[in-house]
Amino acid sequence: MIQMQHFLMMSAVIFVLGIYTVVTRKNVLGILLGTELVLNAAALNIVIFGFYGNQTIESSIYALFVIVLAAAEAAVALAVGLTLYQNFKTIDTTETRELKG
Amino acid sequence: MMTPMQDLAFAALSGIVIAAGCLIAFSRNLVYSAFALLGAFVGVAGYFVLLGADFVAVIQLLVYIGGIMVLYLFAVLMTSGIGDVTLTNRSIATKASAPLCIVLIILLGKLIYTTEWYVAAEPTEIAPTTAAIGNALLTEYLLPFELASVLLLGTLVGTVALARRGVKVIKKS
Amino acid sequence: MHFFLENIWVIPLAPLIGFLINGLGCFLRLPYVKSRKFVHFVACTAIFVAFVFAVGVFFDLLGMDPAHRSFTKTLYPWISIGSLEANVAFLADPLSAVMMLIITGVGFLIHVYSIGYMHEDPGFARFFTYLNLFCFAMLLLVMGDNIFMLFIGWEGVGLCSYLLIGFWYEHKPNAVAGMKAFIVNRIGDFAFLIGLFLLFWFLYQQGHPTVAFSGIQENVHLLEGAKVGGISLLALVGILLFIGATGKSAQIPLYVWLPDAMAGPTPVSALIHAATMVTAGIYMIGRLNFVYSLAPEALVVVATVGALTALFAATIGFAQNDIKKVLAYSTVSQLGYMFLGMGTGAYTAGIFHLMTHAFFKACLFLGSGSVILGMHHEQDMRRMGGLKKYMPVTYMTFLLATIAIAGIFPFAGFFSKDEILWKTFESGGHQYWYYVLWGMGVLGAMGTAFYMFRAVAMTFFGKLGERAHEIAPNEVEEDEHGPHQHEHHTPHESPKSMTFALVVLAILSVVGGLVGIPYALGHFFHIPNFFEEWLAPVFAGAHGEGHGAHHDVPVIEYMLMVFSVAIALATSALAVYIYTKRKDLPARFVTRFPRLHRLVHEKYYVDEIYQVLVVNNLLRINQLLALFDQKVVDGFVNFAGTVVRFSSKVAGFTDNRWVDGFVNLVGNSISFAGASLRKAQTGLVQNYLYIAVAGVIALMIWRLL
Amino acid sequence: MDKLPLLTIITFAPILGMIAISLIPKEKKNAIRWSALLATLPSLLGAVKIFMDFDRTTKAMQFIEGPLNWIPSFNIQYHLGIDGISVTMVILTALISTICIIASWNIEKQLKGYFILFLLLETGMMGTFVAIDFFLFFIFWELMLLPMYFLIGIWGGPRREYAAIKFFLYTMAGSVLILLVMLALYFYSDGHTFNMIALQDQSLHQGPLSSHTFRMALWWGLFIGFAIKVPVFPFHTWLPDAHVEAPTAISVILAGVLLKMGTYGFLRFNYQILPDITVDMIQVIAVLGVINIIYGALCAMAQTDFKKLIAYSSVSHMGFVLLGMASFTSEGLNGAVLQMFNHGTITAQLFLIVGIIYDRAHHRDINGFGGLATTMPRYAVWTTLAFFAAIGLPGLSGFISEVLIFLGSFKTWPWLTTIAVSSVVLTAGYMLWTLQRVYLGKTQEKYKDFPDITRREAFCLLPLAVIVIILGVWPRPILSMMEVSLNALNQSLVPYGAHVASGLGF
Amino acid sequence: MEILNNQDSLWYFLPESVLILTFVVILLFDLPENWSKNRLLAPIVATIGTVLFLALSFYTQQFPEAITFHGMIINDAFTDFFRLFAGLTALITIFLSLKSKEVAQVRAEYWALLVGITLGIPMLAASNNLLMIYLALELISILSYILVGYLHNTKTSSEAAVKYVLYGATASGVMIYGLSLIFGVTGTLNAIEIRQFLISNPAEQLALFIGLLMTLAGFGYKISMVPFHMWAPDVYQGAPTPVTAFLSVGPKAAGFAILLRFIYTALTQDQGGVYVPLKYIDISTLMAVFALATMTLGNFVALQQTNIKRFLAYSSIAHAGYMLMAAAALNTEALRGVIFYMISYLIMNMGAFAVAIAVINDSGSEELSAFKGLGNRGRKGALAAVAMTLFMVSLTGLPPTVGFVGKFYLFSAVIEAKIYWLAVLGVLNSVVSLYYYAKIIKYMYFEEAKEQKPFALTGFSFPSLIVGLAAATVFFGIFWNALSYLTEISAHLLM
Repeated sequence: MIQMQHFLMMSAVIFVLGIYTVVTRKNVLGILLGTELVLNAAALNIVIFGFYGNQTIESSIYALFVIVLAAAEAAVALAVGLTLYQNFKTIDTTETRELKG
Repeated sequence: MMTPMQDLAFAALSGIVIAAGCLIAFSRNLVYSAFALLGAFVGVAGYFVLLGADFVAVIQLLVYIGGIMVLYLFAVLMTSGIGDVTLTNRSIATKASAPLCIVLIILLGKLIYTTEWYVAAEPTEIAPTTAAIGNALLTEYLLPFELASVLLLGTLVGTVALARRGVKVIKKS
Repeated sequence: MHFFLENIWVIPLAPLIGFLINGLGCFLRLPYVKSRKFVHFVACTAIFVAFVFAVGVFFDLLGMDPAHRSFTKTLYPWISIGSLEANVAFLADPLSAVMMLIITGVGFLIHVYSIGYMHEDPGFARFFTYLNLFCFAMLLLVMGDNIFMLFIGWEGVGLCSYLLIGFWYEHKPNAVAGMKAFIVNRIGDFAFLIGLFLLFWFLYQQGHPTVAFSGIQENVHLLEGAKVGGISLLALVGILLFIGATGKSAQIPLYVWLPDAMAGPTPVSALIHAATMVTAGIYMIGRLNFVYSLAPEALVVVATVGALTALFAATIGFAQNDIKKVLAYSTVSQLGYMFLGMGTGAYTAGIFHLMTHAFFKACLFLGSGSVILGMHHEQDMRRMGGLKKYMPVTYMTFLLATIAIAGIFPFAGFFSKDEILWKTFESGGHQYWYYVLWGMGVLGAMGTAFYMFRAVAMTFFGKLGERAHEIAPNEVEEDEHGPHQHEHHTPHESPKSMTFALVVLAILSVVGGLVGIPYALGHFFHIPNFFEEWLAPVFAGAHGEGHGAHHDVPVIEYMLMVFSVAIALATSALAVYIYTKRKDLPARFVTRFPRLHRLVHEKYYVDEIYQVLVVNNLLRINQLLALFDQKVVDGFVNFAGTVVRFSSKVAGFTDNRWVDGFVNLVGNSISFAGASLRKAQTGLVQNYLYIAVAGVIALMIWRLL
Repeated sequence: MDKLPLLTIITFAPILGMIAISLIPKEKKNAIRWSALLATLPSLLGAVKIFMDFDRTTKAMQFIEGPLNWIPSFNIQYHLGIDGISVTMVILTALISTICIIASWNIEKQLKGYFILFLLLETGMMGTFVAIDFFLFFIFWELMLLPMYFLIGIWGGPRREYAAIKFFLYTMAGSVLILLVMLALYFYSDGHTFNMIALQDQSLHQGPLSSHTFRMALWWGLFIGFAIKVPVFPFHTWLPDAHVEAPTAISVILAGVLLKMGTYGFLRFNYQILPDITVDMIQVIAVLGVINIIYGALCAMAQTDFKKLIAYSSVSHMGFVLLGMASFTSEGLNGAVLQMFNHGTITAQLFLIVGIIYDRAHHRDINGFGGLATTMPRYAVWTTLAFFAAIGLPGLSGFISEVLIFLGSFKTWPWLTTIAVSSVVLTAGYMLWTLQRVYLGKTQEKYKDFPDITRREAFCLLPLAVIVIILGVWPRPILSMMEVSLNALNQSLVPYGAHVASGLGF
Repeated sequence: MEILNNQDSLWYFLPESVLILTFVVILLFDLPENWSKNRLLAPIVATIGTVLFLALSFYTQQFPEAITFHGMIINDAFTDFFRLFAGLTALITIFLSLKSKEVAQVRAEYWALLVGITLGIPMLAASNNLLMIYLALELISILSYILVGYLHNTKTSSEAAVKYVLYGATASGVMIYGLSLIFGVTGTLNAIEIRQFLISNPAEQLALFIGLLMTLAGFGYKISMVPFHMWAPDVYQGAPTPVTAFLSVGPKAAGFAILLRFIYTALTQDQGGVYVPLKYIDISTLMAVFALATMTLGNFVALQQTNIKRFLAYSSIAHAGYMLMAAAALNTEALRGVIFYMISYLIMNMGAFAVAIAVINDSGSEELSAFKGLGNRGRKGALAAVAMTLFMVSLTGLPPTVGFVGKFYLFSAVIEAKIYWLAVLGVLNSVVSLYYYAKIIKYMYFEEAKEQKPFALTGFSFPSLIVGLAAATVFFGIFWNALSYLTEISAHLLM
């Protein structure tokens, strides 16, 4: 029998994989993929809690907003990444490090 | 509350999600990672279905796969050059990050299995949610809904502004 | 009405006015100071007025009932805080009257003498300014009715002494000598203050906090038996105050400044370092006799130190060639006698010797000044000789004063010195230690007679410059003006203003002792001991004043008198003999005992010992502390930074961020922390996120623990 | 208004002058100088009036202004007044400020800014001494920092930046502690007040304020805050640097007025608001005082920089104040406050004197001088007077305060005082040694043409010297102003065991 | 307490509606070619809109406090204050943007985005629902990303934007993961209901604490709280200077608003002015640790900086640390304190940025050394230097400036809450901060300029703004009764 905890665990795995991606990838796009995983894990979590606990529609709505905002964020991120590429001719974060210290 | 069929589906979906997730996290080729994201989204969409959030699942497929994935692939190719075959996606600081993530997952596991979650007495009946969502968005969730529209409008304009000029610059150079 | 007593404030005021007129004139370069006549007229008049008033006070007192010869004139409250009440008030009693007379009288003579002596000096007006100031301070010292007034004068004379020793300040040793005098005196003051505080607070404890002499006299008996850490309070107070006196009055161990003080002009040596200032310590003990009388332990200390100094300084006198140095050590020695007298409780004798000493020592110093001037600023006795014929007046007065100091009957010195020795001997009856002291005193007296006549012989007898060959070529010739190029001039007698003073003082040296003819001699002629009777009210109750013994003169007193006169005569004659007839003897002595001679000649190396033990160590401590201040205290907070800086160097992190101005208090460590944290800001967003996640995880774990 | 708001006038008149000066074009240098002088005169005249009118028979606050509500929500009031503890400081501030304006006459660099900042500084100093409201006090206290920072940092010597920031950091570190204590006193006192007088009422100290540990913490906060200003060993290291680098007039202000704020703070806050802890901790003050005295004197002796020497002598002399305060005797306390005044006048002279020679020789190496008494005789006279005043020669003002302090503290701390009294030797040592090295001896060729002290320079020294002499022979006028207040303060400590501490303990 | 429905809530929403309208209207300007050529048109509209927003805020402030839009947001005095704050910040930013050469060539969307973020500030401050929190936060964030990267052909700008977006996306992801955990424990998205749930179910829940921590990651990222601060220096440096000024004040204030509202509303219980933390979440100590770490890091690293904007970024991190003390103190004084501090911070930080913009305009350099000798470069230079000195003094927290009063308030609150160690370390931190703020002063006065030309600060309005802010810094430092009144009425949370 699958229980709530199994779903949550899967969500946690996705979350952690996202975090891992975020903190290890050199490529801007690679990092972005990680953030998508993190956001998706969160959305999944909310739906899980909605299904097992709250049982109202608000969990679905919350998940919807998360998805939509993630999309918006992704769009902005990609646009910004593009300007980065135009300035640096690369999107490798280790080579775009003018700001530090 | 879950049928064996659903258990099976859960197992399959979990397999997909973990495989895709690992590919995203560990693959050295950016295109593989980008495509693996597709798998992860599909898997999560499947979870949504299992959890009775049918509308969310659909939106997940539409927005992510129809919108974001394509965007990603575009970006991958635009930033790397279409003819460029070495779309590397190397990692740094893996040695430091791996223990971090292992600790994190252990902590989350402990959390998940020790917390007394807010659980309803009766299992939820799986029913279509679309109508209810539409209703809620125009009543209780009107404000977030409207605010989201402002946000999306701003995003749209801003993204265009950034990208449009970017193209111009390219033309000049 | 006692006009002079009521207006006693005129006595210190007159020299003060003189000081102000000349001082402001000098400072503002007013035209009148260019006139030397005006300057010395002002200065001498000022001190003369004071003298006249002092005489007036004397007679006013004389007209009063002997038992109540004390008068206090309070001008205004000076410090009155809490239980401390110190007034600006003058006390006129027999003791202070004597002191006033000495100061104004001898002072006046020395003023007059200085007109001639300083005639050619560019600092003429300055000199008289200081001299007036000194008289003012000295008068305050002896006239104040409380310890604080005494202390003003005490320090004031120190200041003047400092200024006058360093009068020719362009020559560095003079300036250093002045400094030395002041600082050594301060060491004494340190003890003096502590003694004063002890006395004050213990009186406070008894309910009578006071600093006025009369108050202390009334209440001091309450402190009998009081103890501080097992020591009798009064003895402690007495000793501490006496340490103050050893500074001012140049006793062991603080006498070292006085010989150096001879760097000042000779009239200064006469006035300050012979007649008046250095006797302040004796005066102080006399003034506080009621304290000392209750503290026999303190008296023993005083007497012992006095006797030791008397002997010790006398021996140094043997080997000095500088005429002023000889007189200086002689002064130290004579002051020792006075303390010996005070220490045996024979206050009258001590004060008596103070007075006679003022006469003959002033005379001697002035005489030496006259010689120096006559010899064109030559102080080395080896270059002198045979001056008798060039400077007859000086010779005569010097000789008379020498006889007086040697204690030959019936000159002034005989009466006073013999009184002291007799009292000491007499005290031996109570405490055998005093016999030892008496022995030292006698030895010292012999020494005094010897070196004084040696000086007379070397200076006035024989031929001019007959010993010049004894001067080693490497000896630096210095006089009060600094390194001196020796030129041969014919010696000449000094001007009238100087000889006048000499003559008057010589006369006083001869007859001055007659006011205090001891009962043992006086009762044959029914001449009372005027001096003792005069001072009796002041020292009434002091246990050493044996009034009762008057009717029963022990035979031994006569024997001792004869004995001392005899040895004085003998040693004098010996000295004259050796230094006129057997001129080879001293040289043979030197070759025979070179080390001993060297030891004595170099004043037992006391200065050098002090230098090594005290001054050098102090300077070293200072340097260390200054270093400590720079390196440790200031660097304490930097310390962490320094350690960190070292480790950062190891880490290969040595860019000039460190040098870039972060040598501050919180500085290095903070900036290191900042720099490290800054290094964490790698510019990689992955790392930023890593840190964020790690932070969250760390807090989770913190929570779980 | 029936009465002239005297304290407000003396405090804020410099601000008016500041505004006036800022309107004068910077080319008109003399106009700026005279306006600055003019701006300090109201304070000076006010101080004279205070001196005349001050009621010497009461310990209560006088010339009270306010309380006007300033920030009602925090019960912060504009409330001025002076009593015997502060009145001498007000007079000193007014006097020293005026003198320093004159002493600054030869400043050429950015004259306008200099005087603007200077006047701001004066307001800060004055306000610190006249404020009754703790918050107001703190504002004035902090107000001084910035002008001082600039005055050292712009017009100072070669290492001015270092010295300025060091001063700034140290003092601010102290003042933030004071701020915290102020807040704690406010919040935990019954009735939430910043009024210093009200806070003295121990019955208002409730809640945590009645806990001994907490009071101890507050006491230490105040103590360290003020100790940095005094400066008490080991917080003193800013002082030599600041003094050495600051321009003459600023050194004078620094030594003459600013240092006193620390000891004033002790008396006003530690002693009056937390008397029980003060009695408990009195050993600390006494021991630190003695360390200051001896340590400062020894360090002074080791210096070759004339100004640094004077700076360390300040450390030593401020130690006297601490020792006197720790005495719990009327003599000691009065001596301490008198010493604050006297140190102000005497050290001001010393710094002016150093400034005079620095203006001519452009260095301050003691060993590099010699024989100045010959070329500059009048200057040497001034110096001698000031030096002997610092040595504590009887007849000059320094003696009175020193002897009162020693006398007073001897009762309570015989051994410590004995150690401290040895400073009479050390002080004489370094002072006279300096005098000898700089002024006496042979004149050096390069100093032959130095002009003697000018009229302006002498004019700065004159009032100070006159005060030093007058107070030396007649200290009554100043002592009488402080006596009643300080005796009352001393009495107020008795219930907390001050009388036990001040026995003749051997 | 009434929960209003959408229709009744609309009146409360009037000011924000105006902003939305302005936002849309400005976007339209980009369409006709001749309109977009007029550079001043869009900012003027933005200004008018913002002023109208402020005016209407005063109007709606009359209404009784209420929970509106079915419990989505709360219209209380606290919200009113942040409307005021956002409006003022926006106005100053618009002004600075007009004066800064960096953003001289912007098009209409720049102003629209500014207005959009301004809209987000009161929305975030008012949010009562976890969804609203996320949404408002994202509204601010996403629009900020675009503004940061607005200088598309500048390397640093695009790099900053990329870092910002990556960091922001991840942080908000972590935050909603955390929020979801809270949702999972309490079963509700409404902050007030969360508190009610926690009061009635006082069992310890690990998920609650971890959820809270993750939520704090999102809030903390917005206010640049250590260890979620690391994006800030890079982004502040790379962004156009007026945007940096705006980000360091407006969105940060919004972050504080929601942090405080969330903590006070959901995690504490009001007991007469003292907010007692609920259950096992020792939120006070946690926030105290965060506060201390934040101020210490900000101060320590600021010592090392050579870039003006980066310098001010670290300074703003340090100030976030001070303000976080209010989240640790948990009493009404703390709310007042943080509100006062925000006002003072608005004045002094905007002032500092204004001078920085003037200096950057003049020298073209963002290095701190551009300040050297500013005090001696003509009248305008002296003016700017005096003003900057006042701002620095105020940022240090010395009287008689408004910054001191702000610190006074905050430390009052901490003392009142008896967290003495934090108070002591806090004040010592401000001593450290003195060192680097004084460095600017040192540069301006104690050092020589590279070239002694008069400082280029032309026109009337820009100097007036600087003088105005400087005057406000001093004026409110001495007479802060008005502000005191404002803080008192604003420090009220409807819960």
